[in-house]
Amino acid sequence: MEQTIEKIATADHGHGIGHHEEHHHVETFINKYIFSQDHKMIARQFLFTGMIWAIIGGLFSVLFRVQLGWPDATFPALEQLFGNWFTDGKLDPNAYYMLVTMHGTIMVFFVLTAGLSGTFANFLIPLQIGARDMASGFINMLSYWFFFASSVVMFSSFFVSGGAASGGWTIYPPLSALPQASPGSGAGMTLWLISMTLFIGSTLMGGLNYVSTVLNLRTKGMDLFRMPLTVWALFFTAIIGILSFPVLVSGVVLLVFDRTLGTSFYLSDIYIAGKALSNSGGSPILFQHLFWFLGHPEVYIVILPAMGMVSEILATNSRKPIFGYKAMVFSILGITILGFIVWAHHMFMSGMNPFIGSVFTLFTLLIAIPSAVKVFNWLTTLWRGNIRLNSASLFSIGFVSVFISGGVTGIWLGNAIIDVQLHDTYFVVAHFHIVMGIAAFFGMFAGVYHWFPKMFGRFMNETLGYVHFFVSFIGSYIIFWPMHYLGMSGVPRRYYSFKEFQAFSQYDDLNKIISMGAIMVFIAQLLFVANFVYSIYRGRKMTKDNLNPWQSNTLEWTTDVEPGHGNWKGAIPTVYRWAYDYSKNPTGADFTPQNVPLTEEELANESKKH
Amino acid sequence: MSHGHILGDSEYKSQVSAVWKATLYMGIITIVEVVIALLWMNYLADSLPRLMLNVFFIVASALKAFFIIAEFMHLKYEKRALIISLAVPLVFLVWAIIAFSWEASAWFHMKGLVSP
Amino acid sequence: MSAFLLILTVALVIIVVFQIGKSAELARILRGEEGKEETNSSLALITSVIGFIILILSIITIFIYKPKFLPVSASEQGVWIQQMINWTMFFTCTVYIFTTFLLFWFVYKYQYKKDRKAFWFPDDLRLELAWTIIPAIVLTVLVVLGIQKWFKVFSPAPSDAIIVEAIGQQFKWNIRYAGADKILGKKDFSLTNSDNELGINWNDKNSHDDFMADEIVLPVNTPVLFKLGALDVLHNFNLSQFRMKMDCVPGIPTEYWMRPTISTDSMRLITGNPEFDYEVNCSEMCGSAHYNMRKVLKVVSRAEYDKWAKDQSENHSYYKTVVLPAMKEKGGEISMNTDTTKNNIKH
Amino acid sequence: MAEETVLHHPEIETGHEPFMPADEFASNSPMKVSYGKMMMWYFLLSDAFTFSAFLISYGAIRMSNAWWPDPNHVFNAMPFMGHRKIPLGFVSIMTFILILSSVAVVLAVIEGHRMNKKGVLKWMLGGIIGGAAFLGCQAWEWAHLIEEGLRPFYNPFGPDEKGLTHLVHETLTKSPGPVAFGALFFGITGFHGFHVFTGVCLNVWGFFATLSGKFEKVGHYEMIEKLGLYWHFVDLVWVFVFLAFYLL
Repeated sequence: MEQTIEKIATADHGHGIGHHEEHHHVETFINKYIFSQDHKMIARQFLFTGMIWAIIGGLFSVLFRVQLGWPDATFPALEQLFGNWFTDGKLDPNAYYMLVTMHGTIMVFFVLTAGLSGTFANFLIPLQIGARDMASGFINMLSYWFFFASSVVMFSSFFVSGGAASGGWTIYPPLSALPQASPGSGAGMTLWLISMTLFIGSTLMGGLNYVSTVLNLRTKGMDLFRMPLTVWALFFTAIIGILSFPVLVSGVVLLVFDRTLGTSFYLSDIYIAGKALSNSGGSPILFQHLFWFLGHPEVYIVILPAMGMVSEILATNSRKPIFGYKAMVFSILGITILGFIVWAHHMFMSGMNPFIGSVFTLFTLLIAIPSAVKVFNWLTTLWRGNIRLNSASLFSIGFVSVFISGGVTGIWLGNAIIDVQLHDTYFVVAHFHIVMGIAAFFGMFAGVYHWFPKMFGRFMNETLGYVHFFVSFIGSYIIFWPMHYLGMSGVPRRYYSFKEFQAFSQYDDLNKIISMGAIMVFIAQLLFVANFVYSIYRGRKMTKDNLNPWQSNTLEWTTDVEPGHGNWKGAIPTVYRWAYDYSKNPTGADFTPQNVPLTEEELANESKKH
Repeated sequence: MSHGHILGDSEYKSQVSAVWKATLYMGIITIVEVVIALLWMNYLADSLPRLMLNVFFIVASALKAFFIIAEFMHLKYEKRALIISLAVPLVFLVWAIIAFSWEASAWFHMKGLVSP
Repeated sequence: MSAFLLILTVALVIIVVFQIGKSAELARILRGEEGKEETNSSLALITSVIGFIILILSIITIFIYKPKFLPVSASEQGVWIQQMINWTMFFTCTVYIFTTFLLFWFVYKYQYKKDRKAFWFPDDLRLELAWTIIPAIVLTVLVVLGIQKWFKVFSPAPSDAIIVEAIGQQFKWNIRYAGADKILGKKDFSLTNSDNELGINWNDKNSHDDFMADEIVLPVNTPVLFKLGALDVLHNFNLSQFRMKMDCVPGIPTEYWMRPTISTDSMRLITGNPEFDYEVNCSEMCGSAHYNMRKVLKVVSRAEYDKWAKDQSENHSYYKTVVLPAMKEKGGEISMNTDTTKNNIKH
Repeated sequence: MAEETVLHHPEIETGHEPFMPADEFASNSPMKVSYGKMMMWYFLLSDAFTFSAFLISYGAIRMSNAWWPDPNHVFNAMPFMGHRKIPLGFVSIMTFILILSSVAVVLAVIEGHRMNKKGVLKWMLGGIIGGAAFLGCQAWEWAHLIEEGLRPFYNPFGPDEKGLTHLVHETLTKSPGPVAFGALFFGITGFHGFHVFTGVCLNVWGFFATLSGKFEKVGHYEMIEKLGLYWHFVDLVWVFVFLAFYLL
């Protein structure tokens, strides 16, 4: 409360308000760019940090793809660059597992959770619902700095002896609990756990802020059912984060105890390195349950914001209202609820009770229904539209395509019986990379291209955007489509080399194609980063007479080119309609922003309805 | 609850008495719980199934939890929307409890497969 | 030096594309409104062409790579799984082709035209109901079929099943057969030490004819029950050609049964590969040599198996070949602590 | 979720300031609570999930073990009572202490609504003393169990011949009872104790902030309400910890 008033006074130079014993803060470099409480600056901080992590995570994937694609070749150049991860020009198995683990951790948590929903929830929620800022700017700031601290801890884990965590991003004990089981389960694992605890703190603070902002700070007329779908999606994302991450806290705390105090939560009857341990009575499967209670909702944390943004961008660029707005909202709600009750479908083959497995199969396949509704609604939104193609809408269309391709294989894996064959094969890798990796990234790119002018007051280079899209789109299919075939051939994931096995060693061609695709896509992402950084400083400027470059209906385009802290200079616009009045009037303008009052004709129609 | 509003005397009295009443109930429930636990331990262990006792304990605790949430945390007097938004997520926990206990009994059964 | 060259090459590629992109962008802006529609139209064409190429290639390559997929299932259970996959494949491929086709067709068909107005179509209850209910029906079918088969696979093993114990350890498999009496000797973790890594209770007479095998040998058409466990971390006992997979969990024994139907020799004929062998691999991340946990599995005729098993049990039982000599060497003082009742009291 | 969406906003219409304090938007809130209280509520919901995960894990481990120590035999000591066995006696006292301290904080909140600074101070002090007393009791209980040999990695409470809980005094390398018992007890009561400790610290801060007249100046005691919510939550968790460890 106090902070809000302070914050308000900070931003609002000169406008008198009720409680004004407050003083005008001077905007210094530190409180404007570093310890900023402005949601837009925090969003940019999340975006930059997320991008740096994405480059690191992507680079890791290139490194281990090099090993998988050319298992017999040596790469002295990589050894020069990455030192002790390579011996004699070949990736070390331990380093390989470390890279795989960190690629997963970084991408899932740091890029697609913090980088995606951290960026866009911060940026879009206040701007699109018509609020001056988040409910609590201070907690919002803390949320970023917890994330930053967590990043620093995770980054430092690359440099400890034994390297970073290497037990897979799911850190299943006992592998992660016993330092003698793997070099990465030593100090690296400890830092992983610390980093993740800080990260959960960050998500929690962010999530509480997003939820209370959406509920309490909407401008006049902004009913819940007038909110853009982005806000709905980010709202539910925040709810999922609030409810699922705490369970990971419990799981992580118990794992820390097992590692440090010799407790027996997850350990029982273990004989390792020639010694029988005294732990007994724990259950390794318990950790898997706790982990996936978070882990499954986590994939919706990753995909929902992308869905929201894509809905918004598709509607804007096809100049049509999103089809079935309420169905879209309820399908997000449905996905949220189902997301919490299906976690164990990751564990069908973990020794879980087969009876309970069947219940989880049932719940899991139910998720296909809201997902299908969303896909059909997007298609209908495009149908008979007037589709403008730019980088943002291309990535949105790409999103729908990969979401279909990755979504249908979910029906395979969700069915426990098929999972017997496909569990832990490349089929799984293909499925989740397409449906939550590539799709979420495409949503993120669409969002960046679409809101870049709002974030930085300049445009990105569209032509490079097209190149970025086409290479990424084709590349994604080159990388991940063949993985289905590997999976159907039984090739297991997380293998450093397939040479030992007759059955798995005959796919050199596919692995090479996949690796080349990965390198190509990675370079395309570097191009995007170059475009991004260049455009911040030298991109085409957004001008004052064209504040709404995409002719969009939502409120963020009613602000200045680069809105200051507080977003609107004058009064906050009042909202009279939902966010999707595109091409409503067959003769008039093809869009009607939310802050335009209803016409008399519309009023008459409204009253007729009631 | 708006801030400008200052409690009147009658409101104040009724609120304070509601709090004490809830305290009294909770105290009674706790005493009954402990007494029954001791009775069961000393006299009833053979005649009453343990399950019945456990159900009683769970119900009694839920009742105590209700008093804390409703009276002490004042939730009873808040908007229904808030109550629902807090209660609905707890359904996930119910499913979690069912699933985890189901699993635990399976582990128990599986361990029995090798232990003599 | 080579590292420097590598970075330089990547940077150069990016810079070249970047420069081209910059000038193309400039040209595009100079052409103004008219250019916009033209760009839009060519983008629509490129996108939908790429989309269709992906769609077609993704379907065609399935047939190209199908011969490389797992050969026909070598177990009865695997055949059920394969049926389920076929059903699911039929439905999902239909949906995939249909929706992807529509998506890229719409992109081309409804591309931006200056004087076209999009069709105001915010909702339609019947349509929405249709695509809620149709997937629901299809999924019901898949769930029912799937769960039925799931329970068939996880039914209790037949009583005539051969029992094989597989214990995962970093980074090898310990295979124990029940021997002539068809009963595995009891194990107790408190007996585990470096002489007896599996913690087998040698006081249990059933354990004396148990034997440890270097390769798994199974008779064809006889059910086999795998009792799985792990000593250190999680492993996964994966028989990909049999479509079988189950985690090995330290502290919690798991099991899985199946009926092999194709012998190694027949499979060699089917695959046309005279070197073919069934292989066991580990499918659960278990440490740095996770990718090396290989064990060969042979499916032979019943007679061959019986002969092999008899020989192993009589002449190569673990107790006879390893434990007894060790006991003699130590003067019969190998620790045989049998007081295990304390820790195993049941409810 | 949207229980009722407010279509007309009389308050906002009259609010002419371009920068509206967040609370004036509360008329737009379907919950009709300030954002601060809402954040506290949802934080508590989130924390409830953490505790539930702990307790569910406890349940799962307990159910998958063949034998579990009987709380009536484990928790039967009382300070100043020598070797007299009073099952559940001490922990009942702890429960009462925590409930009473919760009551004190509720009364402080109510006094806050009357803008009665002295009343708030009096009852906050009561709440703080209760919390500190609870922590003291817990420390004693921990110390006592540690003295009996309970450790996170060792559990001296094993079954005797009849399967009844029996404290084994000699130190064995292998626990007589399920090892996880000690770990779970220290882990979960410790996590709860940590919450109590945080709560006491926050309440002390609230006390001094009240003393300095901070809330009087602001015009309301909402901060005390938020502290109260947290404090009651700690009490609430105790109800379930009590249930899981001492009753069932």
